[in-house]
Amino acid sequence: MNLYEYEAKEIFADYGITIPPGVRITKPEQLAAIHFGYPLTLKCQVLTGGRGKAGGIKFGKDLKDAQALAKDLLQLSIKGIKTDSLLVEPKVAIAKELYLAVTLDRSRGCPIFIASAEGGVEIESSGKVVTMPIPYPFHPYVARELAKQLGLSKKVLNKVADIATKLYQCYDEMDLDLAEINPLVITEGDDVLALDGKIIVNDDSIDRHPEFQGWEKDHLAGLSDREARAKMLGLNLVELDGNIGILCNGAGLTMATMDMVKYFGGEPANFLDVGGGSDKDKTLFALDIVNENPDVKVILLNILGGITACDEVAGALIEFIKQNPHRQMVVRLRGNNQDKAAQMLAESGLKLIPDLETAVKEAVAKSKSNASTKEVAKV
Amino acid sequence: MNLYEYEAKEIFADYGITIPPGVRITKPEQLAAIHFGYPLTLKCQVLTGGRGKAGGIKFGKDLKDAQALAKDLLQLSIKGIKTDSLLVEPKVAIAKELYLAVTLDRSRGCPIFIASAEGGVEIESSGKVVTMPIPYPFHPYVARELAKQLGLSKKVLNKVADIATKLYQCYDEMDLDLAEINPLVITEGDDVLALDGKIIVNDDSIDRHPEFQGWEKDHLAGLSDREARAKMLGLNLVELDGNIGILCNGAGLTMATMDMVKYFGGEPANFLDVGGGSDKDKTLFALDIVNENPDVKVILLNILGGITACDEVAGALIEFIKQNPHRQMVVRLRGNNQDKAAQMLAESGLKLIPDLETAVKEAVAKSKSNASTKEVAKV
Amino acid sequence: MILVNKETKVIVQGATGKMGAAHTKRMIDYGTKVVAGVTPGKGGETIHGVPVYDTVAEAVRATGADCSVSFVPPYLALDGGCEAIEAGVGLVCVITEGIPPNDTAKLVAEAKRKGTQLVGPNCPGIISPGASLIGILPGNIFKPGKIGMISRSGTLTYEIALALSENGQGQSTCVGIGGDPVKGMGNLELLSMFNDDPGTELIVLIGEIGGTAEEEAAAYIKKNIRKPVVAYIAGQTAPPGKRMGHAGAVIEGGKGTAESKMKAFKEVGIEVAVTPIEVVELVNKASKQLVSK
Amino acid sequence: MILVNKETKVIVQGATGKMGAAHTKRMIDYGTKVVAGVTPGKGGETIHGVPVYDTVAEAVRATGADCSVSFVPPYLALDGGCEAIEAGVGLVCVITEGIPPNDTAKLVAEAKRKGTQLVGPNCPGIISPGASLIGILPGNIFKPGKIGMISRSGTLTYEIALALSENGQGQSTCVGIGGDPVKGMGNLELLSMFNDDPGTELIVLIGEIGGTAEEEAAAYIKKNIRKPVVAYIAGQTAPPGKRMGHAGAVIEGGKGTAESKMKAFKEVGIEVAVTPIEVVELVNKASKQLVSK
Repeated sequence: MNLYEYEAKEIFADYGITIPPGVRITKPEQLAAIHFGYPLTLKCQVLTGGRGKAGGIKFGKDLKDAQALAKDLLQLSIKGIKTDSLLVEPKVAIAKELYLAVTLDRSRGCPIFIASAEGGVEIESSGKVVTMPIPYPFHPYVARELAKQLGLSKKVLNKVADIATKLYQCYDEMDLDLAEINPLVITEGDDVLALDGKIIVNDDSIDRHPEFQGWEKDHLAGLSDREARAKMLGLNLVELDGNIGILCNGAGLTMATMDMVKYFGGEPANFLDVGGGSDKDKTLFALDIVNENPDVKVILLNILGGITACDEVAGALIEFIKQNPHRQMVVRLRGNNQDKAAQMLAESGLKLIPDLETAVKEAVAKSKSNASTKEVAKV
Repeated sequence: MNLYEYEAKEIFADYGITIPPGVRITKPEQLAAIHFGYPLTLKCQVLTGGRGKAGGIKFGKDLKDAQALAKDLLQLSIKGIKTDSLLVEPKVAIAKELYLAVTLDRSRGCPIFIASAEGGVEIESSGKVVTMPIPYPFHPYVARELAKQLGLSKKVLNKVADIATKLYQCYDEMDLDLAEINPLVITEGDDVLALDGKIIVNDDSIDRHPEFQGWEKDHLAGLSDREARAKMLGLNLVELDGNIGILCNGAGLTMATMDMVKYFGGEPANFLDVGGGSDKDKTLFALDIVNENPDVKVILLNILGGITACDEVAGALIEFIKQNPHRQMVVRLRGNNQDKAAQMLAESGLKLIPDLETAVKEAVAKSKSNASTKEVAKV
Repeated sequence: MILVNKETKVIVQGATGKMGAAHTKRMIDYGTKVVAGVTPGKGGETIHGVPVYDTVAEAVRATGADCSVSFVPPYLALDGGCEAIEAGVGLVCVITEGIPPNDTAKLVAEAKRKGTQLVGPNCPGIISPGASLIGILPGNIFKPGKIGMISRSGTLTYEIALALSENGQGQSTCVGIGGDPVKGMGNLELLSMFNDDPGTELIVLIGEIGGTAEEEAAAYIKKNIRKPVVAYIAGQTAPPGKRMGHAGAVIEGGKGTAESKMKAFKEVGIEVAVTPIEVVELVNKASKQLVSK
Repeated sequence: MILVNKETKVIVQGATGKMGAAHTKRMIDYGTKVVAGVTPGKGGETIHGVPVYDTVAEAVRATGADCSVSFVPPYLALDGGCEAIEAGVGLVCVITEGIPPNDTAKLVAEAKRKGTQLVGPNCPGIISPGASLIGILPGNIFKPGKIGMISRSGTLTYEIALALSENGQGQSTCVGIGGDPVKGMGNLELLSMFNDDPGTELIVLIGEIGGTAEEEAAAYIKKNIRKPVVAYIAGQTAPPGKRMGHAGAVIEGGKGTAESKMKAFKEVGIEVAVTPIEVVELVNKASKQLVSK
């Protein structure tokens, strides 16, 4: 779950990381009540990157100017995502910009600090990135060694190390995927503060954080309406541009099925893993949500019932086809209670194809046929 | 720093450990506003053990009875320590009593759980004590293994393990020397709650706990007035029954000096370590506080100046003797700038004895002489 | 075979939960030596004839178990894993999905410290066909043989194993290493074990998008592995920046694409199947070459 | 000698603080190879001619130091100790007094994990007279010789060492193990090292009230130590339940009395001095017996 900048900064402040004073506004008129002096920084609060390049940050030189800018910014969409609100801050006199983040290092299997003595948008491409694995248990010396390797010294070394320590504590206690400060600013007075902040909360950890309960629905930017609804129900739907709707059990098998569709000349419309022990209701919901996509010409269902019972899946399918008799379907079911499932499906006019490759090829063929979506897919 | 039961319980509750509902009162009239039903438990809040045996816990069968008991209890002193207030709780229906504590294991060099399936006053003498070292980092399975070894099972096992986990977290985060629940009560409904609680905060850790700032002066029970004043100034004074006041640098040397006094027939009046790099003011304060003890006939000052400069100690001594010209003194000074110190002392009429045994023997002799304390101790 | 065999004595952590109980039965039915279940507060009960203990330490003392398979709920899994490690079982296999990755990182650190073999989390388990099944894999799909399998996926593994089994290509051991970004044993450790295992002739490595584990495996194979390896990578059509089911299956900052992984394998001469079915063909080809040597 | 010798390269953590700076000078004057100071934020400065670094890792990389002595303030000492351990110095000696005991317990755990020798905290340090002085002991009191000393106390050690030195009984190494209840190396490890040290003929063990370390030492000596041991216990007149200066010097629940410790030593045939001065007599006696053997 991505948080807005203003939310990330509030959390940072709770951990003792210095942030600039700031007020969040949703209307230009609110600016009149803010007395930071001018110029004022106005920043779009939007759950995507590339805000600066897209003109989402402006500096107002007086109240009138700021209000005009705010009016525009509040209507700005960045990468198709609407601005939620503006964060208003005084303009900071910057001596130096750093990059500082904590995230998970997959290869090392532990959290790491990522830092650079050059703050900026494209940190990945900077040649000056320093990484530092964070041992468990953590002690603050790791953060000092990081600050040292950034080439810092004197008071600034200690201040940056202190912030890095707090950033890790925040990352660990709040169960984050990413805690990022970019830029971390050193002012002309050698103060160090987080000028911009990004937090991604780990999705699997939200349930153990009472403070994040109910947040998900307000933080779904970047997802289509169907993806968002699937996510709220615990299903992982990723939509693509194709016309073959895909439902499988297991993430790897779903990806492999998509890949085969593509390999045999078709275009997958989505990734949707219905999971292992998913019940009838969940399977039905999954079928419905794929069915809703107007681009989908045919639905390819691929279930390898290792543990999952094929007859249970067949039950959901029969219910679905009752409600959607014209939907073109290709059903590949294999494994547990496969014969029983085949019999059930046959009764409701659906063919069961045990071989994966055959099923994929048939789905591709149907996606290219001129038969309308409304045509009954009976054999 | 020992905490009162009601303070310990508040902290336990903050950690999610169940405690009985309770109200602290300082006047019997306050009982009328308490609606727990009767009988009511009335417990003296006093910073010493043995409260039960001393009659510090009573059960009031109705308001009138409770008020009469409260009046008596509020005037009770236990082991010479005055009752601060009463903790009033409903009487709990007890099915079983346990003992549960976290403290430091010196031999193993780590915290340990100490627990017993028999709660009670004399836990040390019970044969059923279970101890369990607590590894770093801690994980809750240690608490389950403890509960298992206590012979618990079913829901109660999980509830006690959960409380043990929370008790350790409290011990660790609050920097305690001891976190003790005695008894930990299992009710007839299989609820588990802390019926009595004891917390000793580690003295060296208080400064990093804002929540305990300023608490020390209200938690000095068991110390004499002079001991308490010394403690507030960071000096470790322990008073005894003898008449030879002792001031040394270093805890081991102070103890050894006391031991020698006793060995050569004298009686030490106190332990007082003035520390290593103690300055003139601190040394003067130390001399003054020993001097205030009316039992003291002679003060034995023993400083081995490894790092400490003897001339600086001599400076404090000269100042002291100016203000207290009649105080009998034996001064052993050895080490850094010893000759300079000897010269300074000679000028103010004090003899410097470099040999420890000689000095101790002289102090013992003076403590037994009929010379009054007021006699000038000039050679 | 590696990791588990007929003698492996297994504890099931979370054995009395719905999933734990169902798979305890399946494991027993397969022939796995399930010697104990562990569920705090359920000590003294039995589950499918197996005694349940309150703690892993107690279960190990009573049974001498050397392996634990964990169905403990996500937020308790770090604790349960540490309990098993501390109790001295040499192999801990965590099936649980949805463990916070920072918990997993801590579990991995503790396992390394004690030298415990950790497999998973978010994995289907381990099977040495005909000898021992640890976890939730469907035993009937696998057949004894000489192919070692390493996979980040569950059902995709079954798909490929099924195709192999039906084509007479049995397996020595199949290890589901799990779909999370941080995990216990990875490709390198298992490649090394299969390389040393006399019962394994050929290794099938099933990767997917996300991370650089396959690229690292390719380099490792070139340097260290003398047995033929056939690879397959799922997620060739996955868009960047989207998590594809598995927490670890996401292309981030242009890294972790199927293309990059397939290229890495091909560059060191490893055959890469384009579809799961093609794995069988490539295995057949490699087997023939082995025979002809 | 044990632990430190002429070649020991020492880092001073907290070298720019008042106490750290003063003792850095004393150590250098004594001849100790002080190669670096460490104070975060003071890197690039020098203290008494010694370069100061921001981190221990950097100091170790630059100087190859193998020992760190720490004057870091109490609440930062755990962090500083872990830093030194992680940086790979084999010996960490913590002088700092007033460290929360739970911090010390964590430091001890980390030291054990990495196999680092930890001395202290709340200790005067280590001296191998004539070779190396680590910490705050007054060097001029000690003389080279063949007595190994282990002590929980500072000035009491100086008192006894002074008496020994004046009586011609020099020391191989004196180790102040510290006055805290939880500490790094204890009697047993050091007894074992002195037992194996060809430069040590006789061991003086200075204990005090609190805990059971002396009782454990007595049993250990009986079983393992073949060199004569002379013991002294401070606190014979200490009342129960009162902390006597050192955090560890307290008789709790009737345990840790001087009487119990003296009895334990006597029961295994170890000579126990009643006054610090008597230590010299007992050492003289034991030395004569050694010569006559």
